[in-house]
Amino acid sequence: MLILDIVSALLLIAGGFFGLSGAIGLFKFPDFYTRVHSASVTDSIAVILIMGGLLLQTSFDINTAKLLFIMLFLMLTSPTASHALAKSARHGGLASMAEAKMDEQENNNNG
Amino acid sequence: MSFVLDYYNYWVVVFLMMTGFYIVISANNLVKKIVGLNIFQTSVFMLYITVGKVSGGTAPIVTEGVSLYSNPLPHVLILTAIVVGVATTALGLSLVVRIKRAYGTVEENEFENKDDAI
Amino acid sequence: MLEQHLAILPIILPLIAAPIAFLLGRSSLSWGFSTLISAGAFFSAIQLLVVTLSTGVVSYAVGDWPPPWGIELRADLANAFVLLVVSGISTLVLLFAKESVEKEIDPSLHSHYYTAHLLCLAGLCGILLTGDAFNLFVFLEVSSLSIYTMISLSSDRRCLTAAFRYLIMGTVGATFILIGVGLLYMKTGTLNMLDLAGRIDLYDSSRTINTGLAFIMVGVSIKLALFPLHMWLPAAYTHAPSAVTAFLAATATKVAVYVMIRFIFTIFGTDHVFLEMRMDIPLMVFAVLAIFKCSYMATVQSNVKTVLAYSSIAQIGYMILGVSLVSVAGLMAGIIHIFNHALMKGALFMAVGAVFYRIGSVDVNAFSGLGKHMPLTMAAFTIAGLSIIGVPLTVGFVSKWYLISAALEQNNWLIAALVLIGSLLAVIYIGRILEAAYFKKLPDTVDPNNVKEVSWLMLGPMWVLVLANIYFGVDTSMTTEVASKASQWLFHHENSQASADIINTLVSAKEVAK
Amino acid sequence: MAEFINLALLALLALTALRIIFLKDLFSVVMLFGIYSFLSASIFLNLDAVDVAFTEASVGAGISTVLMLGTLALTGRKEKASKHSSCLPLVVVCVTGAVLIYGTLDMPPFGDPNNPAHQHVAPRYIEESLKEVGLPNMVTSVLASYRGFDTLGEVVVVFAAAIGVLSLLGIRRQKDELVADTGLKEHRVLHVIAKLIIPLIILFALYVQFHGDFGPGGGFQAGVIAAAAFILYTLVFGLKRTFVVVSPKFLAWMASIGVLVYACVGLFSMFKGGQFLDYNQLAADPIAGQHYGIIIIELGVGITVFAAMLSIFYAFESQVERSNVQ
Repeated sequence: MLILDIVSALLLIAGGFFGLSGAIGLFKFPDFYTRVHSASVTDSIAVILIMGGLLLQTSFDINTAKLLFIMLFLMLTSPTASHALAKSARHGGLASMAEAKMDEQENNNNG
Repeated sequence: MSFVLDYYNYWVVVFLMMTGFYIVISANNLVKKIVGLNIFQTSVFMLYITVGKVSGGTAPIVTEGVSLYSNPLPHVLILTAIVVGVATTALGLSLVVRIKRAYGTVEENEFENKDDAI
Repeated sequence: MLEQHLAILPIILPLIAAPIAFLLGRSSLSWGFSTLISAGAFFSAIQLLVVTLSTGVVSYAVGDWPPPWGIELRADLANAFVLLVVSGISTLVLLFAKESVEKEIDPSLHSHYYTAHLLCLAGLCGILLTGDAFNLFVFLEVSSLSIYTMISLSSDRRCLTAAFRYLIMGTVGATFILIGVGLLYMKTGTLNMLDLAGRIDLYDSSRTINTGLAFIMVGVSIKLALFPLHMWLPAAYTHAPSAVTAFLAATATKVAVYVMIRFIFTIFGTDHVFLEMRMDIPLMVFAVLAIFKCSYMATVQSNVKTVLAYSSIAQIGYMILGVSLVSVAGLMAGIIHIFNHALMKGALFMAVGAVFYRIGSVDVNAFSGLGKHMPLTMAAFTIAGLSIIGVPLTVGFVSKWYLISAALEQNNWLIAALVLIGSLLAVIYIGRILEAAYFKKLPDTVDPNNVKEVSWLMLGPMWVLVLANIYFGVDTSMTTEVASKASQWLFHHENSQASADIINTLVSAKEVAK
Repeated sequence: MAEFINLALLALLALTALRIIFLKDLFSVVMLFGIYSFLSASIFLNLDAVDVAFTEASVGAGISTVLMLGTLALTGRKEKASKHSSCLPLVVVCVTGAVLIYGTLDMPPFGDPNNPAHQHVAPRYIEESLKEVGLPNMVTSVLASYRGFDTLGEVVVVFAAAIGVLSLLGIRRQKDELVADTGLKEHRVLHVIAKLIIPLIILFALYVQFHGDFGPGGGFQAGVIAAAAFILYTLVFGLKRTFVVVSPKFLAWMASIGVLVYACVGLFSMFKGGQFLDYNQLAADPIAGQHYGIIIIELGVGITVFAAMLSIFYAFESQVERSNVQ
């Protein structure tokens, strides 16, 4: 049991770390697309780690199944949400920072 | 110290209520007023739920081996109140949409006629 | 079989009918149906009043769960009396509404209007009959939401901002009531009004209870448009469709006044509210301010609906003044005025609605010359207007008479004088309209052939109210009997009886525990 | 431990609320409100109010936020600076807050089992409801049976709101060619995932509906979750295709019928000789009667909430599509 607890704690800590790094990235990154990228770190790896940690805390009953379902659901939806976000931004004509810079340079060259 | 521990929850809830209330009466934008109203109400719900908590109790669902439950009555009341709140929000927002269509603005200080102001 | 369910019928009849009226869809069908249902509620209200006159209290435990665990409906004289007014006015307004609504509301929304009206009626009846503080909040929201809907049905765009303002203020008021009820629950552990009453007595000087009282009073004051918190009312009454204004002016604020009376007298008890918290002083000050400020405002408005709206706030001032006198006579004057004011304002707003139906405007100038062209409507307006002023042989006189005599009973000459001066202001604002109607000529822009009397479907309900204005002004035995019994009941019986009961059970419970 | 979580959540709530006051970007305001709502749901969970947390998360954070975003799409996302001073509101708020703080000084301490609220009415619900109503979830017992009349009123409030929104906004059908492309419509990944998920959401709604007697959940939450499935469908496939699946007319019928189902249970018990909403009359065995009653009224609640919420969403969404066209 002890080993399970330790593994679970490690998983939770790692999950927390990735969640935090995703959040910091969300603050620090320069443009929309890089931010979506960092937010999706929280969505994917952090969720898997935290859920894994929680799974080990259960006594492998109905709650385990519920957690597995939640995990499956999150793994389906959160990448889709990130994808839809990025695609709508693209569709709406939002330029990434690199593109914005290139445009600016072109303008400067032309001007 | 125990005085603070006994009451800090109420104080924070009061603070939250007043923040929501302040948004309601000071916001210029009608949508923001509705947001403020929601915050105000949600904080009141928190007051009720705080009342219902029993230290060491569990959720009020009969479980074997548990004898101390939190008080279910505030939970029931707040379930009702949440739904009432969302109903009000929906109606308020649809009024905002219509106001925007009729007046072209949802800012309180932009209604030309003073009688029309909110 | 229905007798045993008398206390719940006025609530569930319109409540069940509302979705059906919505499904009926067609305008005339849902009109006929909702009028029928409203009449049914009215008859059960009459029955209920008769029963309460003989037995005192009718208690109904919903779901057969004994109070305080289940929700109790409790009809006594006070609420049965107000219930009679509300359901009666609702029926008359619905009769009146058919043509008025056809003119003012988009045809596709007629069934929405009748549904909202029924929901509002159900909510108001629920507020009146319930004996549970939280249930009161729920029904308050039922009625409020349908009122916002009804106000915003008008085709004038200003109804939207009026409804929005009312929605914000009304919801803040309801949330204040919710906070107050929560604080009471925290301290007493119960929501049943009677049970609350007994348990509040045990904690008379608790700060939590006093704060709860303060919040409930402020919340209810917003709902009943007591003077500084009345800002929502003029716009809402002015821009709502005529039938809606007639219904609201005669019922919604009256029900809120009832709620205040119920909280003061049944739940908190007069000793607590008036002797300890001195609530009578702010109430009296605000009531007097309401009478003067809003009567004055009424004299300078050009829109007749706004004039009457301000007059409504002033009249609410009279009711609260009666309550704040802290005597059986004062409370009785307040309760009588709830009934009488509903009769006058209902008739007045119906007359204004009839004018709008014909002329398409409710400006004071639009009334010019109508005395000749719409004689019956203007006669109704005149009689109801005289009643507002308080001319003898009308109900308005009865209200003022009892109010002044209640003030004089306490040797409070100042209040008596203020009431009289307030009536003079009423003379001015009603007089302006009557002057336009009888002493001015129809403007040239209006074709005299188009201005004729409205149909009997509109005149009928209006004249029923006008005749009621005169009948209850001449023969006051019924109203005064009910109101005096109700106020005595509120003042003495319920409090002492209930708290004694509860304390006995508490004591015995403690003994058992030992 | 629970106290620390509570404290942290409360601090986050306070930060969120304060931030909302000063933000002028309404989109962020609405998003922060969603966060506020989720945080308060976590607090409710932490304070043992599982049903309330569930409702707040689905109704408060879910539906309210969606409706607010829909409104913003129509009204613009910037709040303009106001000229009038913020002095008076501040004074009003401070006075109100001071009165409340004054009131708290006399309150029963937080969490003490000897508080009057836990001593008077509630014990019967806790001790007897399993015997009297037969459900392990006390919240459902109280909600549906002891205080069933409140719940009826609540369903009627939802119905009233639907009537109000429908009369204000109405639901307009768009002509084919007029429907604007939001960029999501021909989106392969979204289509596939949405088709995969929507049945699961509806399944979950049914689970919540019928499992509410034993665990957290019930008609309100189930109705909202089912509505969320169709909201997702609308967002991905457009309003027109959703109307084919669930037409607005049908929803209007459903909203009314849900209320009627609830009320008719009450009427039926009256005809059986009991009081209104006395479920004991519904079957020979009172406990069985309570069971039937609660299942039926929860169904009525679920139907009305689902239909009302979805119609309200339809009304907003059809406005948005209309304004996209113009």
